[in-house]
Amino acid sequence: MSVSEMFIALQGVLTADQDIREEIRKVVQTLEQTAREILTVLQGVHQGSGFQDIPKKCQKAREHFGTVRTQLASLKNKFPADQYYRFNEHWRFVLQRLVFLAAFVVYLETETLVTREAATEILGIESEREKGFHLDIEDYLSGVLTLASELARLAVNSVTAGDYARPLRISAFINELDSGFRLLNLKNDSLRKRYDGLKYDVKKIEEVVYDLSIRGLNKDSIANAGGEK
Amino acid sequence: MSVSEMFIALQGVLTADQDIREEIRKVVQTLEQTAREILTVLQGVHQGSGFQDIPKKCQKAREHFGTVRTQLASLKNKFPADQYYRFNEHWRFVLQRLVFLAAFVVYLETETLVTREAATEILGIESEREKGFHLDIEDYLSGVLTLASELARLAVNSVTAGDYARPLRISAFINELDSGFRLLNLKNDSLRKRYDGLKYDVKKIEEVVYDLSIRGLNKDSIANAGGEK
Amino acid sequence: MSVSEMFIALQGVLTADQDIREEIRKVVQTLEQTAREILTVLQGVHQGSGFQDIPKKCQKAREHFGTVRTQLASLKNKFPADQYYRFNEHWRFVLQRLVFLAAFVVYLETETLVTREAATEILGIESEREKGFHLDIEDYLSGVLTLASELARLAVNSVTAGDYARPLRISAFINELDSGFRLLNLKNDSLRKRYDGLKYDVKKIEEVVYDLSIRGLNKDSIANAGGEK
Amino acid sequence: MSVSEMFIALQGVLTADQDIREEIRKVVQTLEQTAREILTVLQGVHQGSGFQDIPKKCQKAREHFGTVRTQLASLKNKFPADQYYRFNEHWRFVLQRLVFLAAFVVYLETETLVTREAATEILGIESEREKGFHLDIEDYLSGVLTLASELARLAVNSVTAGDYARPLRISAFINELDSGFRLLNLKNDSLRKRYDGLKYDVKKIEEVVYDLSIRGLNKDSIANAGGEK
Amino acid sequence: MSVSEMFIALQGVLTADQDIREEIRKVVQTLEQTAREILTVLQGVHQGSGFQDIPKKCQKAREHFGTVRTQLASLKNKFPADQYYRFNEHWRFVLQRLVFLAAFVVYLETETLVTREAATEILGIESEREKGFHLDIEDYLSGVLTLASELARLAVNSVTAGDYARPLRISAFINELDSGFRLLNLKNDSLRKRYDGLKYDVKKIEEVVYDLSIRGLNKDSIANAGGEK
Amino acid sequence: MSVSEMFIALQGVLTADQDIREEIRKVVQTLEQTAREILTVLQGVHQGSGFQDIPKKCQKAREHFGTVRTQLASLKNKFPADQYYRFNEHWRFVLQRLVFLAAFVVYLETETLVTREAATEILGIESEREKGFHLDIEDYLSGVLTLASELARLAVNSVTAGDYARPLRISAFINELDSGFRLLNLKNDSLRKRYDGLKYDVKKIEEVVYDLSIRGLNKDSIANAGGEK
Amino acid sequence: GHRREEKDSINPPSAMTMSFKAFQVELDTKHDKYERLVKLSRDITIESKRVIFLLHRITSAPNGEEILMESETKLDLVRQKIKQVAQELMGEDMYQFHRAISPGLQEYVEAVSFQYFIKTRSLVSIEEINRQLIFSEEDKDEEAKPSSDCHNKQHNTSSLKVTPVDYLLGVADLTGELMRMCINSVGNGDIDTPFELSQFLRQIYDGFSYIGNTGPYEVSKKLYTLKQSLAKVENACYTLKVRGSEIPKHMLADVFSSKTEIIDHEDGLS
Amino acid sequence: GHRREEKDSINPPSAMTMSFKAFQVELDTKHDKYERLVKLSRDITIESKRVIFLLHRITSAPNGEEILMESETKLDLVRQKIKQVAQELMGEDMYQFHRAISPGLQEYVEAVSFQYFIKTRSLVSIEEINRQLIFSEEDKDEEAKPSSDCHNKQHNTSSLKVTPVDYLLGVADLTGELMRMCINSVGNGDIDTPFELSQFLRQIYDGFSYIGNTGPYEVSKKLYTLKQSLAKVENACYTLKVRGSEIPKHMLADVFSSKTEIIDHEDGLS
Ligand SMILES: [Mn+2]
Ligand SMILES: [Mn+2]
Repeated sequence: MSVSEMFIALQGVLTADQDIREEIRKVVQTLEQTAREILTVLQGVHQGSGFQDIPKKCQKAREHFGTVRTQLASLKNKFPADQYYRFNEHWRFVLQRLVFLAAFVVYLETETLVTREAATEILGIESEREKGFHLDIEDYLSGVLTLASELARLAVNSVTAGDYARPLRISAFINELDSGFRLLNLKNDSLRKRYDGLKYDVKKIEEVVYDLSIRGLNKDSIANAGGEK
Repeated sequence: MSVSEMFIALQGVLTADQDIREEIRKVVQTLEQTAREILTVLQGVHQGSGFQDIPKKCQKAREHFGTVRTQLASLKNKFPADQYYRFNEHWRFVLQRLVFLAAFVVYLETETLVTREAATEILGIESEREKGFHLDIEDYLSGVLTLASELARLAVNSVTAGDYARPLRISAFINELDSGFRLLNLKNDSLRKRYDGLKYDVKKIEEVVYDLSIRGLNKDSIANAGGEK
Repeated sequence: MSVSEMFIALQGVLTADQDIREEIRKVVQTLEQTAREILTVLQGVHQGSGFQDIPKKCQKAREHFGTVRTQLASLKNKFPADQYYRFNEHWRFVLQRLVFLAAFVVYLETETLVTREAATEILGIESEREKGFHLDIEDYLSGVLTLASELARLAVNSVTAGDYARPLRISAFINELDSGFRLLNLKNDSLRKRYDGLKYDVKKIEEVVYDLSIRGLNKDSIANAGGEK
Repeated sequence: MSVSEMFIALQGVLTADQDIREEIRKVVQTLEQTAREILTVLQGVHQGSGFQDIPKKCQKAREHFGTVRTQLASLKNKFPADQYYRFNEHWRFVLQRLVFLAAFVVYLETETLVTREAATEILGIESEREKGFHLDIEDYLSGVLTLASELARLAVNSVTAGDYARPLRISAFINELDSGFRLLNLKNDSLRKRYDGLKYDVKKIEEVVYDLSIRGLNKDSIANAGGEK
Repeated sequence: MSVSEMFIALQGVLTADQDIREEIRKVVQTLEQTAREILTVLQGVHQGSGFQDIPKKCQKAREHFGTVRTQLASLKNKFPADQYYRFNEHWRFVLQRLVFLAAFVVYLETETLVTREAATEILGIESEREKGFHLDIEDYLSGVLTLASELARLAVNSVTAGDYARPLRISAFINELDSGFRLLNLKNDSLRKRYDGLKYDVKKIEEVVYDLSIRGLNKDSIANAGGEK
Repeated sequence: MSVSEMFIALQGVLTADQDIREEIRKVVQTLEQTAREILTVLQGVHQGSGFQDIPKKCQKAREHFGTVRTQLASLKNKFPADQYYRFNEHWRFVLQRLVFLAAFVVYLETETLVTREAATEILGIESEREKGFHLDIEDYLSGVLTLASELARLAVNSVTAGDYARPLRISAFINELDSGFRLLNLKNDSLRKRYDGLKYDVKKIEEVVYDLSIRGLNKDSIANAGGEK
Repeated sequence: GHRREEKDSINPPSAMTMSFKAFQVELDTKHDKYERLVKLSRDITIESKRVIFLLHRITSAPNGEEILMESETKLDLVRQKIKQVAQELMGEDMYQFHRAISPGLQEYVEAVSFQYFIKTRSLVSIEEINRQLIFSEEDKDEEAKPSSDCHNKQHNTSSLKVTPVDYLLGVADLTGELMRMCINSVGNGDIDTPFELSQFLRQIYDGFSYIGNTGPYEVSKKLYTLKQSLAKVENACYTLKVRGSEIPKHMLADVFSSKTEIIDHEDGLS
Repeated sequence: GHRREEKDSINPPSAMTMSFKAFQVELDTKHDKYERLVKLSRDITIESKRVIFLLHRITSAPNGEEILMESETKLDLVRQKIKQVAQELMGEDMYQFHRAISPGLQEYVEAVSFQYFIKTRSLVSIEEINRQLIFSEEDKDEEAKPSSDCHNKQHNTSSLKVTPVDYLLGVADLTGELMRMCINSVGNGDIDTPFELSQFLRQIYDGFSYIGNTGPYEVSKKLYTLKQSLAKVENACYTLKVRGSEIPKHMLADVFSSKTEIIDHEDGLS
């Protein structure tokens, strides 16, 4: 085989690879669009009026997740299953974002932490690496940390909207999350840096609870909080 | 499952992952050591006296490649086969270096370009991605580009050593290589940047040939060049 | 001695050095793990129910400090005593963290500032540089500043837990600390930057006290505060 | 002891420390001045006319090294011997520079590589860490790498000045140095990066030798080179 | 004049410049020390007991300003009078701090804003650039902004100390100050950033006043406020 | 129009913009492919045997330019005619390359510099901005500078191929080009940087001419040079 | 820089030299124009910033109308500068000089949209902004372009279009000013404005998140600051709500009027 | 920006308000001056750069004297701009506005020292440069400062001093131009200039290494580029020497004259 024949063969492989990446990029763009739409729906809960119809918003978000599942299904067909890590830089960011959105919906619905398994179900992907297109732990955790920030914001806006019970429940939830993260031994990477931000969320929510407590606004709320949960 | 139980489980996975990386790093260090030793053997060809015993040097390098094969065999056992791309940042650099060394040996022996298949055989790894621990095209090409630089240097030092025929043969070889690369449609990545350096190697070698030509030192060499090959 | 012999000798020294660093890193990792465990124990005081059993938590933290002492004893054997500053970048961060934890325990127990000597005793290291593995002033002060932030948070959560006297005592303590720091002439380094944060802790605590005052919640507390101390 | 008394005591220590640093900085400034003067003397060898009186220049540089020894002797008295690594950031850079200058003088005088021991003698410091103010391997190697660059420049300027033998000797020297460095297993730090530059010096000198060879200018030089050495 | 003589002359100028800076730095350090002492005196007003003896504290601070004047007199002799802006980076920070302290004293004494002229008198410097060492307008304004923050804190602590009239007076003062600052067109520099903080001070004081109002605690205070002054 | 409608409209615009860019990128890729093919054809002139059939190579290149014209015609339809400079980053690089190739063909054919107008004709685009898709002056000049480098290389290889007249003609051509470029006042942009390279090309060619001169190889060539043209 | 056409060579210049002389003129002309535009852009930036400072004086001053009028006058002056830009760009592809003028235009968008918000409590559209940047030639200004080579144009109108990206970047910066306005309002006892602002800012924030990273990098880069501004406004509203919880709603008016009294009372003292 | 002194308040403004109004005027005046200086500095930079380009034409053109004269005229124009700067700074502490004008002054030093080197083959001193920046008021220029509030000054002379650091930074950049000139010379068959340049550059390099890091950071930062320029020049001299070794010295003149012939011969073709 001459050098030139050899390089023609190599170019064939390179082209195939570039085509795959192009395909992946396209699907990822549609995923990003859907993710942004879900975000727009869920951000409505911060509006004063948004607290009434949380269920409806969750419902609507759930519908969008149908689209997400279709898009992710399409994504996983774009490349050989065992080359997940060859291409995952392309979808990593949007996947973390989708985990956050799934976690947010689940929290709004049940005030619990979405498990990794539950998150993968919502997204229609595998929970275990061996089975195919899956959700890495780091990506799951990253999405969960975004949820923590969002809940800190929600605690503030709940009070503005006159809902004094919610911050107390958020506080309990976030404390549990914080304890959970303290069990992890994170490397000095981007996840570690994001985790360092969690303590600001914890503090912010504690201050909201404090503001309510000192004004006695947590009194009946506590009863409610217990009851509602 | 409580949040805390969940995080304990997650930590288990994270730890396993870190252990794998630690293991990989250790093997990669031994590979780097061997690569450095092969390089020292082959560097000898640049020195005046080194031109006589090229075959002996190649022989010695070939022996070191036995060690490389053992070390790479050990490396591929350190992680699940389908997670090659999850960890390949750790060995990428040394693998490219080893491809260069293999290509250099092959060139010195036969004055031909090592094929990707031949390179993988020397390294004792797979030539196809599907079969396991393999050699990516990009890494192969990267090693080949390092060879080009080395040959530009060899052309210069051949003249110093009084071997006026070798630069002409190197020139023909590098021109073929350059044509080959021009068949590729490279992305704007690190490989592309390295390829941009190839033209300087080509030019350097052309200037060596020019220096010989204008002084008439290429005359008998041409005949020799044909004969030797 | 030939150049090559010389470099072989040099490599021997370099390898020894790298081995030391590797050993140090490993011990530091176990220290970080223990530190995280102590933190988890002490974090409990911020929760509503946590205020009752502070002594028990301190007790438990004290036990963990036994482990810390063993680990630090192991650390100091990893390198020659007079090369403390050659390697201290590796353990600086965790040492500051451990000082904070020691200072937190001491505060919770006695509402006083741990002295540098007391801190070194808890950690089982030397208080004076000349005697061996010691605690630098900067690291001590850094740990103390972390305590200040933690106390600002504790003041907030005390109110939530209905303990209106504690913030007043914290306020007095932090004011004394602030005066102390004002006696120092800090350089423009990271410690100075951290010290600049102290004023926010002071202010935060003053605002908590203000909130109690304007609502008359500090009235009987003052009497109590005096009595409790 | 009250908090305020404690902090006054701490400030005492901090002040003492700052005074030490101030003293060190002053001596280091004088060292830098002397180093610059030595450099000015030695840079004269690059001038066409500078090749005749190399011995005189070396002589003059040697005198300056007397000043260096006095200054370094003063430096080591500024701080406790076992805190070398606490303060060495202050003099590290100038020490590397001085090693380079010593290595340059030794090369110009004898065309050999200054050993670490010889370098420490010229500087009047210890060769072993245990004995006091010493020269770290990394700093020694860093100075040697600077020498390599300087010699590449010297090879070029030798030719301009009509000295065709010197580049050949420099070439042999630098090749030996390169082999030496290949025996080292450098970490990915600044020294490694500087070492990566060595190959450019090697190549530059090879090209000078090439230019001489192809014009037959190395013929009598070789004889001379052997004789002079 | 030869090139080398020219550079020796230039280095002379640069060295002279650095000597001046060194001298300036030393004086600035003593100024910082004095500023810290004045601050410690004045910080007393924030503590409960501190409200009685404000005049005495001001008196004591005034004495320290005698030292400041001596130190500033020394400072202005360290450099040519017409090169104020060449070196002012060195003393800018401490000068702003001293303006703040002077403004704080004046406020505590008369509850008015120190004018630029009055500030320069207290510091013993010129009010106009043409006359010599003067107070830059940005530095004056910066010091005034620090006063605003301090007053916000004072308003909070006044309430704690049971002085309900003072916050109202502070509120009036700070509102006028705010109106004044709004007249300025600032560049995007550090002053602008500091000015952005003013609105938070205004907000904080407004909140204190509000807290007093809804509890009717401002009613008799108004009368008192007039009377006390 | 509501805020949300406004943003939906804006996103529409942004998406449309991206779609245009995507379309442009695709055409640009085909252009790059064609450019690479033309280059491969023309590269042949550097090889020994390539000097005979320059006309045939030019002929073949001219045919490829037909494809280029079609592709550029397609490109100009991808975006609004009056927004050339909005998107030109995408095709700038390839356009400069094509100008170089056109200039190379023209030089090989007639040994003259392609004019801007002639270049636009070869590429099938406009010579003036007002008329539509045109050739920016900087892009034209940049292509011409690439020609200069190529001619320096050609001068070297001409000698190797035994054509001693061509370097002299190239020398005259490139000198005139250099004079032309010196008339320009360039900004500190990429063109300036590329122009800085021209002097090295001029120098290289001057060295070739010198080498020929001292060997008397330019003597009859002069006559030939005139004759050949 | 190009007046040695004939004198530097005795031989007639070659064709190549001739064309390079033409290139010299072309490049110099372009660079000079670019430089004039940079200077105009700087002026536009500075004056727009001053308009923004002026508008912030409204919350404290009782004379809002007067300030609005003054800001209108000042914005007209800025538009005169933009008109000069438009004249420079007449017949050009504006994107060729976009980098020179973009900073100024963004700051203008910020100023104009701030004024518009104060007047109408809504977001000015890009269409509305561009409508104001169509200039007729009747009001010919004399002092314009002293340094340019004054090619007397006799067109009827000139115009300039702010690009969508410039508009977005200007609006992103607007949110910083709105945040400042919000905190100022709280400090001045105005409790309605903060809630209005938080609604409005949330809409803009939602708009930007909807666009996300489909826009250019500069837009995505501002998202973080935007989010922080929103948080500051939301926190301010939160505080207002929480503290408002301590008294019955109907007392509020009373509280604030008494506060105003205090201030008036104190005003005479200083 | 400051013409609403009286109208925005019915009550007489307080003392505090009065002083802030004065501050407003003071700050605006200063910022306006700063901005005018930035613009002048940009002009000085651009015109100095063009002088440098002009001077590079000497190696190729036979009319060196003519170009030198033209460069002198152009530098006089630059000095007129610097005079405007000097007038703006009259009575000021120039260091207050140094950041605005420093880039322009550095580029001027580069241009002037380049011209000086070409004329005298030596380094212009900072004293010499500053001597040329003392301006008498006799040649009063009319078009200066159109936008400033023209406070008619009647001083006899104005002057500006380039600081040692500006001088050093300008000279550091000069070395880049000298390197270009060196390579150009080689390309034009001038074999003396490169050796002269390498001597000269080495002196400047030695000078800068002598100063080392005692100067400000900006100076040390340029050392690397300076070293590279020197290397390029030394390499060029090396090549000249090495290739010169192949023929006896006395042949050189012959070689180059024949080369000149060729060029002349070819010149008519294109
Ligand atoms: Mn703004
Ligand atoms: Mn320059």
